[in-house]
Amino acid sequence: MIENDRVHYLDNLRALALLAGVLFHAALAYSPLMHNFWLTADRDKSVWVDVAAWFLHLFRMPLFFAIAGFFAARLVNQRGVGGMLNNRMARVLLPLVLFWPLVTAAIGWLAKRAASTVRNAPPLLELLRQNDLPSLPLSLAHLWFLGYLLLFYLLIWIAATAEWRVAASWTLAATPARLLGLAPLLLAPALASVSAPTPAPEGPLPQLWAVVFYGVFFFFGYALHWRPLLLSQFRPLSAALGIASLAAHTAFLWLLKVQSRHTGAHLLEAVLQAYVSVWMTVWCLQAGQAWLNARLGWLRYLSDGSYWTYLVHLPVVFAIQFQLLDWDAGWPIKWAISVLVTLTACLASYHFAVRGTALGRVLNGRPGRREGMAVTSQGRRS
Amino acid sequence: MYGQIVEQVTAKILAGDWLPGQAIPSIRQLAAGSKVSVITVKRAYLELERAGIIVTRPGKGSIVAESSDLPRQLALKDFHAGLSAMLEAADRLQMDPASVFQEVEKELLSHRGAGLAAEERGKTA
Amino acid sequence: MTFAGHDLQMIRLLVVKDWQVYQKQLAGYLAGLLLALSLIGTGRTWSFNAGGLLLLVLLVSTGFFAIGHIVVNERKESTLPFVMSLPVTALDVFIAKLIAGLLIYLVPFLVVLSTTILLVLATSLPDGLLVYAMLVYFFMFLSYCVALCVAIAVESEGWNIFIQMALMTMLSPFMIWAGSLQSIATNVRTNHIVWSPEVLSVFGGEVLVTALALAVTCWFHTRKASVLQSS
Amino acid sequence: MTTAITLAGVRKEYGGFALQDIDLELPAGQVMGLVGVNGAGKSTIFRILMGLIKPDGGQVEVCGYRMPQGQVAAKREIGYASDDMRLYKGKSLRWHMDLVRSVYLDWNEPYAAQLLKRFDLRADQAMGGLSHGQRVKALLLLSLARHPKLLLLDEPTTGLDPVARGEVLEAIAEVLGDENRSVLFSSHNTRDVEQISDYIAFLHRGRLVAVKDKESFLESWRRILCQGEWRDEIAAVPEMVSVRRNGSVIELKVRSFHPGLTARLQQLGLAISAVDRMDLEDIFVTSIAAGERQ
Repeated sequence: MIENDRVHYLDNLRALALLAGVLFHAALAYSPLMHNFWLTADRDKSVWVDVAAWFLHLFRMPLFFAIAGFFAARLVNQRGVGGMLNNRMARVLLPLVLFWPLVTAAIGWLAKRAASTVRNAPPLLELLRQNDLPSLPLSLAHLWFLGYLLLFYLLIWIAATAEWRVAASWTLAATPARLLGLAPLLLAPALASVSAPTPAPEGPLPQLWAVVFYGVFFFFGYALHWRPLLLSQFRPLSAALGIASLAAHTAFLWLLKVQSRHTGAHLLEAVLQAYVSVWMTVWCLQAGQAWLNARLGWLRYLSDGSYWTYLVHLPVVFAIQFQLLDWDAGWPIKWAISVLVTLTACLASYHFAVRGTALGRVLNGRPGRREGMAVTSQGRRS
Repeated sequence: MYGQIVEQVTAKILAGDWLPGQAIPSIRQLAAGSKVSVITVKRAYLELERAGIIVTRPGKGSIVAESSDLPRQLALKDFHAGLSAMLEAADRLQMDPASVFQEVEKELLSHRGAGLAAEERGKTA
Repeated sequence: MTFAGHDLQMIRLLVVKDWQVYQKQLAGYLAGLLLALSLIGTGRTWSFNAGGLLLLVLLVSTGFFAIGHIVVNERKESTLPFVMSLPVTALDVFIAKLIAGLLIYLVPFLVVLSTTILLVLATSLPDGLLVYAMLVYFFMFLSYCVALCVAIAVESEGWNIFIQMALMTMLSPFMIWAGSLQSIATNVRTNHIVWSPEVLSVFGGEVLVTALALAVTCWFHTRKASVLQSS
Repeated sequence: MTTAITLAGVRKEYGGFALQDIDLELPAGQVMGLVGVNGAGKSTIFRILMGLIKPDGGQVEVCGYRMPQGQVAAKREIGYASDDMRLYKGKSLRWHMDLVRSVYLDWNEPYAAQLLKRFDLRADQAMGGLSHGQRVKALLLLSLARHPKLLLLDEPTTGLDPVARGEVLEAIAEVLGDENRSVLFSSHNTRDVEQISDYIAFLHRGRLVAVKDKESFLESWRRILCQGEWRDEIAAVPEMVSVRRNGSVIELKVRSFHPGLTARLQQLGLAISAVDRMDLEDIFVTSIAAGERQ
């Protein structure tokens, strides 16, 4: 049914998840929680940014990994594990190798320039200015997700080679109730081992908690490919899931505000985050299947450009927000400007400089059949 | 072992499976089909050809001989084979021709009945 | 496609074959290596140490089992006649074995090596550790090469185990000795990466021994008259 | 006529074993059975033919290629399976088929599928779980499916049950249909050799005792049953290989039989009661026993 055609709702959801990343990263400058750790942290900040941004943060990457898992399964199904790996080398490893140095260099350069020009320097920039640090610590920045994707693709190869069918059968045997009720509890220890809200695992080495946490979503998506009817079983729960997630997130934020480094409270935070992640990911998937399962013109285009946009957006956001630091305006205006300018710049550059070029082919597959970043159908000719 | 092939082919012809003039399998086909070496089949075909049961034309394979009285020929061949076996045994017993005839006559008499034998003898006399 | 009388395509095929025969085990080792890396990445002292230890143990054992699997087993399990029935010369098979053996080891080895470099340079560990770590890693690589060569030349399980054990027991004396080298001892706890003549000559020695082992095995193999002598 | 195999004056010595002065020729399109007891040197001959062992002397030519120099080209034309050959335990037959297919251009997949079915093998089963018979059939499948010009089969039917033996012989016999393809196979089951081979080579203690086309080989041996007084001249008849006496009944086994021989025996005062052809098994045992006595 979906073998030879695009899975529209996942294409659309993936585009939205990646674009949500732009909104999220642009919002961090106005987050009180991140004020001390963010290069472009602004003087004007609001607790409402924390409320919204960290809610989004809890499920945008899980959702993305679930979708990536689904498309990995689709590739394995169409071309075998070797074919999947070959395809992923071109679509994931190559962009990582190409963009990581560029992004790192760009951010480093921007930060250095800002350190000498900006008057209202945020704490992190001030630190850079004072200590004259040689460079920022080695980090994959926002491209860490590519590293983890590669790791998960490798795990698929390992599992297929070693013929570990047990894990697959467990996933396939999961019922909706177990998935929503028990799976989050399994994820909680991973989240409990890091600070809340969860940091980006951007270091050069894989972080165990992130491997487990995002890996579970990835393999959930992988299993979803073989259980196409699973999502519709969640539909009756749609409203309940949304409300429960919001409630859990509120509880989480309240705990975060009142807790005093208490281990029990930290554990509870982890549990709450895990529930919100799983529930909202499932909610998004079923909502996408219900409402976005069609070829929507504007989203279609966004979906094509979303990979490129996501890869390059962070330096652009930084470049804009460094300029905005010394401007006296409210955070909503600054945020809106940084988002709009970033999206415009990224999509325009995509349209004029990437779409028809070799780079566009690397990111989106062969011309004429742009399939977003995770899917191609080279095997099919029409 | 080639004897088996000879019998097999003769039986097919006698049963009418292979008709006079019809091509029979090539040596290699028959060898592969009956899991017997080529050389064995070759020898069997030689034997069959010598007996006039099949005809081999160089380069064209073998056919069943066109003679109208093939069954009779085959029977005759059997007869001659028996005859030569008998003579071989007679040699071993060091019988002289006269006693060989005697034995044959005796056997004929008991086999076909006395009257018939007498009639035969009258004709030849 | 031939080069100097060797059928490169066949050699490639034999290497791929060995890779596939060993693939299942290799997948297990890779999974273990990923776990070890994740443990190290977690950054706590206990997990850092556990991950580091796991990394080294996996590296040593993957080498040990790679040799057992692709060299010793080929004779023990009587798959050599099958390989030799393919259109190859004994020398092609030998070259393929050498390449496959190195390749199968180099995959986990390079993972571990690059991780170590990354760790030393990117974390608070003293950068001077890099020189020492490289010396030790190349000693492990040398040990593997020698063991591989011996296994290919002798093809006996007993000798293989003996040589590998002997080389393994030499690792810690080597680590102590290398640690006592003047330029290592003075720089290992600092952020200076110093390639002194002393260190470079040890490196040179390591490279020389590796090359010698490979050369002797090659020489030995070209003189071998029969592949399946023992029946 | 071209020859598939030519061995001329081949010698090989190792351990306590010596292969001596092997002269052997297998014309193309023929099937040759190599007969001999265990340790006679059959496997050594196969290995020399495959270029796996370099002989101490003599010349070896297989499919027109000098061995062992031409072994790569020769092995492209040879399908070789031996009793001591094993496949990779952890891998499936399909994997092995793909491996062989990637080496030889003339791999015939439909024929391979047909052989799979006939041999009752499953392609996705790991080799480790196969019985001896299945393993032999798998090896044979890998050789046969690429239509090699020359099949070298070292003990292909050893240890097989009668059904599997039948299947294997049938598959080998299919090769007989093609006049360009030759087979050399060894067996200590003389019945298999007698059934499908055109030529018989008799190997004993590293020496070729006889090489002949099967029909004249079988034709040349006779078992003669007679009665009479024993005289030492009987044993001195040059064709005599074996003599057994039981009272006045004397059983003689002779080679190079000719009609004149019976007359000669009669001259020696023997009354002949039967002259029978012998089967290969009988010839085999008789000549080995005779060889031991010398």
